[in-house]
Formats: sequence, C-alpha cells, structure tokens
Amino acid sequence: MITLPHYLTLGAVLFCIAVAGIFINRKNVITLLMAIELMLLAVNTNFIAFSRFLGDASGQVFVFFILTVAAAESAIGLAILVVLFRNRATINVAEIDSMKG
Amino acid sequence: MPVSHLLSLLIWLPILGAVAVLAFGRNPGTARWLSLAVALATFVCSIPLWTNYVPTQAGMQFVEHLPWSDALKTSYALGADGISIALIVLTTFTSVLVLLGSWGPIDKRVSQYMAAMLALEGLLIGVFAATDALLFYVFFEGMLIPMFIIIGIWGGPRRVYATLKFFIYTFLGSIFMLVGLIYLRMKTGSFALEDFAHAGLGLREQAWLFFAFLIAFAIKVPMWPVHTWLPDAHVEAPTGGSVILAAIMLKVGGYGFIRFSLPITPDASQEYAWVVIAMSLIAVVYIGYVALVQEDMKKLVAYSSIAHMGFVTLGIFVSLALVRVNQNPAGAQLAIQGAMVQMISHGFVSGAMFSCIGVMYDRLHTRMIRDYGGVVNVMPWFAAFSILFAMANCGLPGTSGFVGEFMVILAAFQDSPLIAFVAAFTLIIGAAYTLWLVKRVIFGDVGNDKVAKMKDLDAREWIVLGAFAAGVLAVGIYPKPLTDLMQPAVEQIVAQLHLAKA
Amino acid sequence: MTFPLICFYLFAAITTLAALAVVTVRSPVHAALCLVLTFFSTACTWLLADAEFLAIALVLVYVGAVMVLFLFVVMMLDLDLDPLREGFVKALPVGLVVAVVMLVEMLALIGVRTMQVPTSPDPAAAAGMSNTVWLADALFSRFILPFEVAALILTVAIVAAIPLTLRHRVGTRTQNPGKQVRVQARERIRVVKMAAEKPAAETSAQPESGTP
Amino acid sequence: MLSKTVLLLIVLAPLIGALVAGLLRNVVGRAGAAGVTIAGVALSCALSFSVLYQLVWGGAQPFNENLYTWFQVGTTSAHVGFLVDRLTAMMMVVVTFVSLMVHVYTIGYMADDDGFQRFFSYIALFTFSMLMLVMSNNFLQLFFGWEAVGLVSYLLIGFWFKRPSAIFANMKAFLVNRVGDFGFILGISGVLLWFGSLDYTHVFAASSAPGVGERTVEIFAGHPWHIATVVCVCLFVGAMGKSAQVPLHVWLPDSMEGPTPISALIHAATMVTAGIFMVARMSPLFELSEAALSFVLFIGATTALFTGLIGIVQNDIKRVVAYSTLSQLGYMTVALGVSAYAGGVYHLMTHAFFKALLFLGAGSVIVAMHHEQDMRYMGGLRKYMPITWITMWLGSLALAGAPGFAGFFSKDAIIEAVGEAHRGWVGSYAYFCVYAGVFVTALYSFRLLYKTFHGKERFVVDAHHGHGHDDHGHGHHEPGHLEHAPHESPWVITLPLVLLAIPSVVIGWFTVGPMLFGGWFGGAIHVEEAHDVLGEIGKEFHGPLAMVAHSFGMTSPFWPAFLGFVVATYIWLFNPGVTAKFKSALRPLYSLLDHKYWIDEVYQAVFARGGIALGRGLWKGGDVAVIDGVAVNGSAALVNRISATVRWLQSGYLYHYAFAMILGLIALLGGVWWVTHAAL
Repeated sequence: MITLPHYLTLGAVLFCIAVAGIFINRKNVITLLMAIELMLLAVNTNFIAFSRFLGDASGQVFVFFILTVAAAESAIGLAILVVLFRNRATINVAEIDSMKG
Repeated sequence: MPVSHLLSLLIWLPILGAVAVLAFGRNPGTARWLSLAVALATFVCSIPLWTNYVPTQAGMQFVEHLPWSDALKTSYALGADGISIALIVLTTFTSVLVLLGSWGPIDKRVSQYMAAMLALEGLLIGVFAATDALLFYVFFEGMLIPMFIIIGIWGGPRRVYATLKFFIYTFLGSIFMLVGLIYLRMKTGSFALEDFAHAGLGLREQAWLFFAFLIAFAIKVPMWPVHTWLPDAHVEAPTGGSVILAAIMLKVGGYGFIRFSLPITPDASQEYAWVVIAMSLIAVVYIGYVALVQEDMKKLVAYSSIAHMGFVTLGIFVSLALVRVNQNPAGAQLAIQGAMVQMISHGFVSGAMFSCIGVMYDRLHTRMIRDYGGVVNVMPWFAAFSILFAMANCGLPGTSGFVGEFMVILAAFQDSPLIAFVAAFTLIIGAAYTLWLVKRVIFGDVGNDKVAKMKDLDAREWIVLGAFAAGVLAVGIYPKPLTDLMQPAVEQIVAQLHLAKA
Repeated sequence: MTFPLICFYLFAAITTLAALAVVTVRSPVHAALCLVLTFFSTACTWLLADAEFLAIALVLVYVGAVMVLFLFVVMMLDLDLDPLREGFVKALPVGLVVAVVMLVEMLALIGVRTMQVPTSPDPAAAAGMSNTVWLADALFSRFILPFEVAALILTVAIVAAIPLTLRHRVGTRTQNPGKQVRVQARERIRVVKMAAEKPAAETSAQPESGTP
Repeated sequence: MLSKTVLLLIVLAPLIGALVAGLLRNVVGRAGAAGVTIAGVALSCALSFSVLYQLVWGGAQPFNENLYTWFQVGTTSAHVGFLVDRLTAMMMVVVTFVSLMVHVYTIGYMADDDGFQRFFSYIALFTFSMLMLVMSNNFLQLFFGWEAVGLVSYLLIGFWFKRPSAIFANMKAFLVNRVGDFGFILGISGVLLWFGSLDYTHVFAASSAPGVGERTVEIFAGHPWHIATVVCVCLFVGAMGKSAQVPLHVWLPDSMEGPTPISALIHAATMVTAGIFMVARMSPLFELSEAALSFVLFIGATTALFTGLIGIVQNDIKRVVAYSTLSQLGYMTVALGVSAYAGGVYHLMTHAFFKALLFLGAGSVIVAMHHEQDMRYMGGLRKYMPITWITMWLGSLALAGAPGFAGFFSKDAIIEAVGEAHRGWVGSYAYFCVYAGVFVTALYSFRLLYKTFHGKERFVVDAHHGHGHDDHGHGHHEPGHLEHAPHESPWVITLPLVLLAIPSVVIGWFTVGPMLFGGWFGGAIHVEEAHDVLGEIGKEFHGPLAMVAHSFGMTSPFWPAFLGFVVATYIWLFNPGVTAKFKSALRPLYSLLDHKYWIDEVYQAVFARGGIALGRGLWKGGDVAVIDGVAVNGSAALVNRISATVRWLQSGYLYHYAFAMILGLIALLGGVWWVTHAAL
C-alpha cells in the first residue's frame, strides 16, 4: 500500500535536493531557477498527497494555483534573465550585487 | 458684537490666507502685503475674543462643537478660557510683527515663507483653542511642519542638522503623548478633554500618563535636560522663525502642562512634582551659567529662554504642593498666574530680543558677539530698545519680565523658601549674562569698520520693536487686565486640583 | 508489496536520480532535460495518487511549455560555463550537510512510524465522480475568485514578459499608422509663391532655390 | 490734608521731564532738555517742601492711599500707592533738593558733552524712581523704585559708554546690586508669607501682634529660625547691596566712572541711602529680631572703619570721597543696628548735604583741572578757585564732625548711641570701629583738602599744548599738564555749592533736637522700649549749644577727630615728604589698603572667572558632551552603527539571501520538531 508518508518522504527528498542544488550551483541563475521549480514540485507533491489522503479537494486546487503562479514566475524570471544577460553579458550571480545595502 | 465661530475664523483665516498667498503671491510684493493683511485681519478678529470674554462665567467660552469621526469618538471641538485667549492674542499679535519683521530679510521664495508663517499661526491658534484631545494633537503635530520648512529652507548653514534635531526631538515627545491619549480614549470612550479630566484614574495609571505628558511637554518647553534642540534650532532659524519659536511655540509646552497634566493626572503630578521642580531649578541655574559663556547671540538668548521657561514649569508645579500640602489655594493661584504671566511676558521679551538680533544680523550677517561692539554709537534708537529688552530679560520691575518671576518667587517661597532661594538666583545670573551681552555688543567704542557703517532703525523695524516695547511696558506697569482675564480659569484649575482622583 | 507500491518506488527512484542530475550536471541543457524527466516521473507518482488531472496538467504545462521555454533561453544565451561552475566543489560539502540535516529533520517530523497508517479510499471515487470533475467542482465553486485572479496573474505575466524583453533598436524604420491616417494634405505639399524673374544680383547667390 | 494730585505731580513732573528730554531730545535741544527737567524737578522740590510744611506745621495727617491695583490674584494683591509721613517727606525734600542742585550744576559740568540731553533725561528719571521708592506704601513699589534707581545708576555709571572702565563699572554695580536684590526679594516673599500682605500698614500691624517675634520656621530640618530674623536679614541683604555695605561695597568706588554730578546725587546723597531709609521704614520688623539688628550692627561697623582706611591711600579725588561715603554709610547702618533709626536717618540727611557738596566741589576741581582727577597733580588750587575752596572746607568740616557743623550732631549722636547700647561683643566692636573711624575720617578729609588746595602746585600749564578735550577724562594728555591755568567754575556750578554749604553748616542747629530726640518721625519709626538708646541719650540733651559744649569732654569723639586733623596737617601740609617714609615703613599695611584688601581681585577670580569657567564646563561638559554627545547624537550614532551592521548583511548576493532563508527554514523545522516532541 502507498501511504501518506511515502509521498511526504518523496517530497522531502526532492526539496532537499533542490536546496543542495541552490547551494552548489549558486552562481548559475538558470540552475537556480530549475532548483526552485524542483522545490515547487516537492511542495505540489505534498499537496496532492494530503489532498488524496485527507479527502479534501483544496489541496489539489492549490496545486493548480501553484502551477499557474510558477508558470508566470518562470516566464517573468526568464524574461528578466534575458534582459540581465543583454545588459551585463553574464548570468553569474556573483557579479550581480547592485542590491548591496 | 458676538461673533459665532470666532475661533474657527481665527484658525482658518490665516490657513486659507496661506493658500491665497501661495496662489497669488508670485510677485514678492504682493505676497508680503497680502500676508500682512491676513495677519492684521486675524489680529483684529482676535480682539473681540478678549472684549467679549465674560470673566464671571466659568469654563470654556466661544464653544464650537462638530462631530468629526464617530468611530474615533472625536469631534472638532473648540473653546477658550482666559488662559487660551491670552495666548491666542499673543499669537496673533506676534505674527503681525513677525511678518513685518520678515519684510526685507526674506528675499527668496517670499510667498512660501509668508504662507508657512500664516499656516503656523493658524495651527498655533488651533492648539490653544482645541478642547478635543485628538484635535489638539493634530494641531500640535501639524505646527511642526511649517516650522520644519521655515528652518529647513530659510535657515543658516547647519539648518538640516538643526531642523532634523528639532523635528525628531519634538516628535519623539509627542508620540508618548499620543499613546497616553489613546489610553485615555479607551478608558473614557471619548477624546473630549472635559471627559479626560473627570476620568477616574488610579495612581499607577496616572503616573504612566503623567510621564507620557511630561516627556511631550518637557521637550516642547523645553526643560533641562531635553533642551538641546532649542539652541540649535534658534541659531539656524531665520529671525521670524526664531521669534515664533521662542514667543509662541515654547508656550505650547507650558499650556499643555496646565491643560493636561494638572487636570488629568493631579495625583501623579503631586507625587512627581519634585521631579519637575528640580528640573526647573536646574534649568534656572545651570542654563543661566551656560548662557553666560555663549559666543553666539542667538544661542545666548535661546539659553536664556530655557531659563525663563524654567519659571513657568516651576510655577505650575509649585501650585500642587501649595494646594494639597500647604492648603494654600491663594498661593497656588499666584503660582499659576505667575507661570502664565511669565509665558506671555516671555513671548514679548524673547520675541523682541530675537528681533533685535535679527536687525543686527540683517546689517552685518553675523551673530557672533565678538563681531560687534559699540553699536550704540551708530544706532542710538536701536540701543535704547535693546537695553529696554535686556532689562526686561533680567526681570526689571516696570517691565513684563518682572511680573511673572516675582509672582512665581513669591509663590515658591510659600511652598519652600529653599526653592525660592534657588529660583531667585536668576536675578543674579540672568542679569549677568544679559548685561554682559549688552556690554560687549551695545556699549564700548565702535568695534570695527563694519559696525561703523551700520544704519539705525528704519521705520519698519521701529514699528516692530516699538510694538514689542509697548507690550513689555504695558504688562510691566499694569498687569491687572492680564491677570483679571486669566483669573477665572486659574481659579477653576486650582479648584480642580483640590479633588484627588485616586 | 503491491504493484502500485512497486511502481511508486520505481518512479520515486527515477525522480530522485533525475533531480540529482538536474543540480549536478554541467550543461544547463542537460539539466533542463533532466528536469523534464523529473517532472514526468513525478507526474507518474501523482497518477498513483489518483490525481489524474494535475498529473496531465503538469506534463502539458511544464514539460510542454515551461521547460521548452527554459531550453529556448538556455540555447539563446551564449553562456560561458566555466565561471558559473566555480566553487561547485567547495560548496558541495556545505550543500550536502544542509540538505542532509534538513532531510533528517523532515523525516523525523514525518515520523516513519506513521508509515503504517492505512490508506483512505479515493475521495473522488467515493463521491462517485472522476478526479477531474471532483476538482472542477471545488475550483469553480469555492475557489472561483482565486481562479480568476490566477488567470489575471498569468495574463499580466505574459504581458509583462514582452515589455521586459522589448528592445528599441536604433535605426530601424517602422510605419506609424496613426500618423499616416491623421496626415493632412497641406502638410504634404506647400505651394510657394514667387516672382517669375529675379534681380540679377540674387540669382547668382541663390540658384534654383525657388522650385519646391 | 495732603492732596493726591500734588503727590502725583511730585512724582510725575520729573518723569515727564525725563521723557521729553530723552525721547524728544532733538526737538527740544540742549536748552530745552535742561529747562524742562529742571522745571519738573523744581516743581517737585517746591511741592515736597510744601508737603513737609503741611505735615510738620500744617497738622496734616500722613497720607496713605493706593493709586491703582497692580494685580489681584485670589487674596494676594499688589498695589501702587503712596505713603507720605514725616520720614517720607524728609526724604522727598532731600532727594528733590539735592537733585535740583545737581540739575543746575550739570548745566555747567556737562556743557561740552554730546550726551547733554541724555544726561538730563537720566537724572530726571532717577528723581522719579527715587521718589517712587521713598513714597511707596508697599513692598512691590519699593522694589520697583529700588530696581529703577539701580537701572538709572547703571545707565549713568556707563554714561560715557566708550570707556571700557565705565561699562565694566556699571555692569559690576548692577550685578552686585542684584546680589542684594536677591536677598531683598526673598525677604519680600517672607513678608508676604508670614505677614500676609505686601502693604506696609498690614505688615506692620501683623508684626505688632503678640508672639510674632517668637514664631519660627525650619528651613533646614532641626534648625528653627525666628521668622523675623530670616525676613530682616534677607531684607538687609538688599540694603547691603544698595547702600554698599561690606562685602557688597565693591561697586561704589568703581561707580565713580560716571560723571561727577551723579556721583553726588546717586552715589552719595540719595540712592545709596535707600538701604538706610528702607531699614528705618521697616523698623517695626527689625525691632522683632535682636539677632538681625546685631548683624546689621556688625556689618555697619565693619564698613564704617575699614572702608574709611582705604580712603587714606587713594589718590583719585573722587575715590577718596567715595570711600568716605562708604564709611559714612557704615555709620548710618551702625545707627540702625543699635535701633537708633532716627539717628541713622538724621545722618542720612546731613550727609546728603555735605557729601553732595563735597562731590560737587570735587567735580568743580575736576572741571578746573580739565578732567584730571589725580590729586598728585593738584595742589595750591585755593588761589584759583576760592569759592570751591571755601565750600569744600565747610563740607569737610561737616564730614569730619567739627563741633557745630551738621555732621557733628548726627555722628556724635550715633557714637553715643552705640556706647549706650548693650549688645555684647558686637557692641564693643562697633564702638571701637566708629570711634576709630572718626580719626580716620578726619585724616582723609583734611588730606584731600591739603593735597588739592594747599601746598605747591604740582601741575604745569603749557598754553601751546593745543588739543581739545572733548571726550572727558580720557587722559590722553600727559598727567599734570594743563592747556591753560585753572580758574573758578561758572556760577551754575558754584551756586549749588553755596546752596549746599549752607545746610551743611547750619542745619544741625535747627533740627537736632526735634528729629533726634523729639520723636519727630512719629509713627513712621517704631522702637521697642528696651532698645530706645536715643531716648536714653535724649534725657541728657539740653539743646544744641550744650551738645557742642559737651563735645569737649574726655571721651568725646571730638578728640580723635582733632587728632586726625593735627596729624593730617603735619603730614600733608607741613611735611609732605614724610608720606614716603610711612609708605616704606608700613609696606604691607599700605599694600593691603592700596589693593582694597584684595576683595576685588578675589571676587573677580571667584565669581567672575569662576562663573565663566563653571558655565563653560556645564556647556561643554554637560550640554555638548553628555546630553548632546551621549544621549542625543549618541542614540543617533547607535542607530547608525546597528544599521551599518545590518547593512553588511545585505550583501546584494542572491545566494546569501537564499542561504539565510534556508537557515531560517532549518531553524523553523527544528523548532517545530522540538515543540512537537516537547508536547509529546
């Protein structure tokens, strides 16, 4: 039988991989964006699992919304990335510190 | 001729006048004449306040009431008793002279300066006329804005530092007051000062409220040790700003003590009166010595203002012990009257002193004492006025400066001879710093070539200083009309002090 | 060990490995492809949880649209990969430690012993409808307003992406239809009246300047 | 019956004169200013005489009425009003008469001065202020007059405001007076608190209630003080300032920087005696406290002797007279201290005439010497200015107490009163001081005369030495060099001298009987039975002639005065060289006197420089360093430092933020885990 913890564990593993990915690829914005997508995926998995095992449709509705927002986010994020590259000729995060206080 | 909505008229006439000056005052001449006309009209309108006041009738008169916000339980409530009227008339009177005094010296952004002054006048009258705590608070904070602008735009070289210090200092104080007001609103369900005064408050509550009010008003007065904004603000402010600041704005602090601390928290005020009295006495002696060594004339007069305002707070808080411990309501009335007369007198004297410094500054563009000397040789009329005001500043009988000090010392002696002993030091120290200033600036042989070229007063300056001199002498020679005006209100306050709340 | 469980373990393993590859491979193109694999196998696990609609939506939206977008971008940009890989090895231990600590914490919170909790029946099936209908029921009743907002957000995002990346190139010539429509006859042509003959002195100075 | 209108006219006539001369000085011109003020003062002088006449011979009752209420606060009220009894009337006559003389004299003395109108305005204003002071019927108006005369004194000492020494002296005078006023205002506060009013009538009525003298107050816990002592000592501190008693005497010698007419009017005849007048007026209060009277006696005796000693070594002619004034004020105070108020006031009157005469005479000499005041450059002037010479002699004889002259009667009575009083060691000390003081008085008086009018001429007349002397006494010419020979002053100067010399010589004969011993002052002065020393002496009084004859007795103060005359004559008339020997033989003593006991230096160091140092310390240390530095700018700096730290966290690198987020997440997870486990 597949139980709730199976899914939660899968979600946790995905999430931690994404975190590790952010750490080790901290200079590459594209990989960072991908890691964020992985995190969202982990969250979505959890939502679906809870929705399934608690019998509540809200969880799946939220996944729906998250997918929407994530799509919008990656569209904008990539657009920003393109503009960034156009202006600075790099996507190296280490060289982008104009927000330094 | 009874005029309804007289107080509203007094508040909004200058504010609308300010708008008009901004709108039509592109030409400096127009701005000057228009603003002077508005100020004069306001002054004329304020006179019926005094003449129509009924001294036999206790409580607020000229009352206006208009619900403002039902949710907040606050209303646009105005009213005036003798104390308010005296201060309002002082405000309108001084404003005319300030505008007249700023005629020549202000030559950039004239319309904006005049508008700021008029707006300030309206807000100050609002402070003195509001009988709703929230309305009071709005005016109390609102008047910071024009002052901030006046110092920040037309000020001296360190104006940004001074204006920020002034703003943050006073704002810090009023925040505490706001918290106190909100607490009282929770407690009484309204913002009316009348209801606050009748709220039953325990000693602990009163103590918290007392200190909240103390911080707000002590900074405004200002009392030692929260006085350091004042010298900086004065030094950087243009002459007109200094005059309004010293003559009127400082009075808001003393007025606040009388309107808030005494009626709302009488028991805590009595409990902690010693704190305020000690601070006042330190102000008189400590600040006196500090004033002695100032090299900048404006700073010297600013410090002397602090010392004189020490008498105001001393008088206000000595009254508590007199009523409650010594069972001496007559003495308490004398103390509060003394404080009030001192406030009015200080309005004239400090306004006049700053105007005098302004007159010299317009000619030599320096405020340093060492740059002057022997001014009497070239400006005899000016010297005569200066010496008159200097004497008023040291509290010479026959000038207004004496009346308040005398009353407060008499009253303080009835509480404790030791308090009077320390307070009376002002006779010596006040004379020392004032006369030393006069000696170095006015007397002596002509100090340098620049002084030798100074011209005596022109007609406009003559009118300004002459009007101040008339006020100084009138109050000094015959203070009875003034004390009679305020007596019913003072009696009412003293009667309220009798009633313990806790 | 039932068949669905075996499937779950299989898909979960693929998902995990593909995700690991996403964050470790050198080329962003490879990483994007691995991400596609991750999404796809995750969608499979979602199917196992009876979330058919979302599983398919994931494949369509992500794999079909978003990931293609990623690939486009990656290929469009002329990336110099070496500086981006700097510090990869140095950051690896820290990343691993953080990830492991988090994983342990999460697993501890999930509590392995709750593995034994029995599964409830599929709510959609219990309600006698398909997953899609069940989801739509909720989405278009209780969540109608957020749904509309989500639609708006998506639209805004699409519109926003365009001005962000829009580039005004100097020297490009375009038509201005508005201007073309608004134009008046007298702005096009100007008739200048002038004498038929000129004084001799000026003719030499201004030869043939009279013709429009 | 005294008319209120007349009294108002007496007060207001000089004020109007002052305002016209001061504010309209360019309109009325020099002659106009002099004319209007002299007219005002003459009117008030004439009316004062008529008031005195009505009170003494016309049977009029003392006048006591309020003019208007100054303020009324609850039960506390202050008024402006007049109390005119014989004491007041005598003061009014003295003030207006001396003032009138000085006005006339000024026409000549200030003839060349640019500030002619201003000067007249000031002295007329002074007359107004002084009349307000003496005619007051309450403490408030008394204080008004008290300060107003101080103000005019300030303006007049600094009349020549270009001189640094003058504007230093006037500030010093005002500030030292302020120290006195400090006590005075506390005394007034005490009067209001303990006697319930500011009006003389009420206060004196309350003071005569039984048991008032025994009431005490504990200002410091455990130290009960008699209220009468506290009030009287405080009031007397005020008198010490105004009447220049040790240790507040330092301003009077310096005040000689002012023009000579005001030295005569203000700093000899009238203003400085305000303190004496005030104590006499307050006699019902002072009678309550023997401790306060002993204090008065001690201060007065010290002043009488030790300031006189300084007068012996001064070379400035005006300063000699100034120190003599101090010493005579000491005599008056001594009289007050032994409850011989009438004696003090009587000496005040006689002193007003002869000291004004001496000052005006000195002024006449100064004019003749072209504003040279140093006696070392005078000598032999008698043949140039005989009227001044004779009147000065008469004045000096009166001052030294030569039998028959005005000063004799008053001073002799004081010394005898001190001898009669039983005041323990203070009494003995006071008797020694006043007795020795007589010798000192004679010594400096005749020294002044001999050095000025007798002996060799110590100045040189060089006529070709031509430059103007428009700015007075600047002394930029060589000392002792005159442009032309000194000559007698014009009649406007000599006339007042003569008019003042007459009362200096004769007034004692008419007045000593009634005023000293006849209870002439009536209810104005109140003396307890046990203190009534004048009454004791009065029993042996058999007319002025007998008093003169009695003065040749064994213990009479005539002998020290005579001895002083002899010594002075020997040293300064016949054998001037001997002074140098004295100087070298008594070097420390001479140095002590020459430096006026170093009191000025000590005050300068302690109060002036000490005050400035204290102020600077409080300013730089308190305001700038602690309040502004630590509290105000300190809190701003703290915010700055914190934000600088926080700013460092905002590195701008995305992965730093991500790292922080993840750390936060770990912490959050750990927290949740910990909480759930703690809950389990």
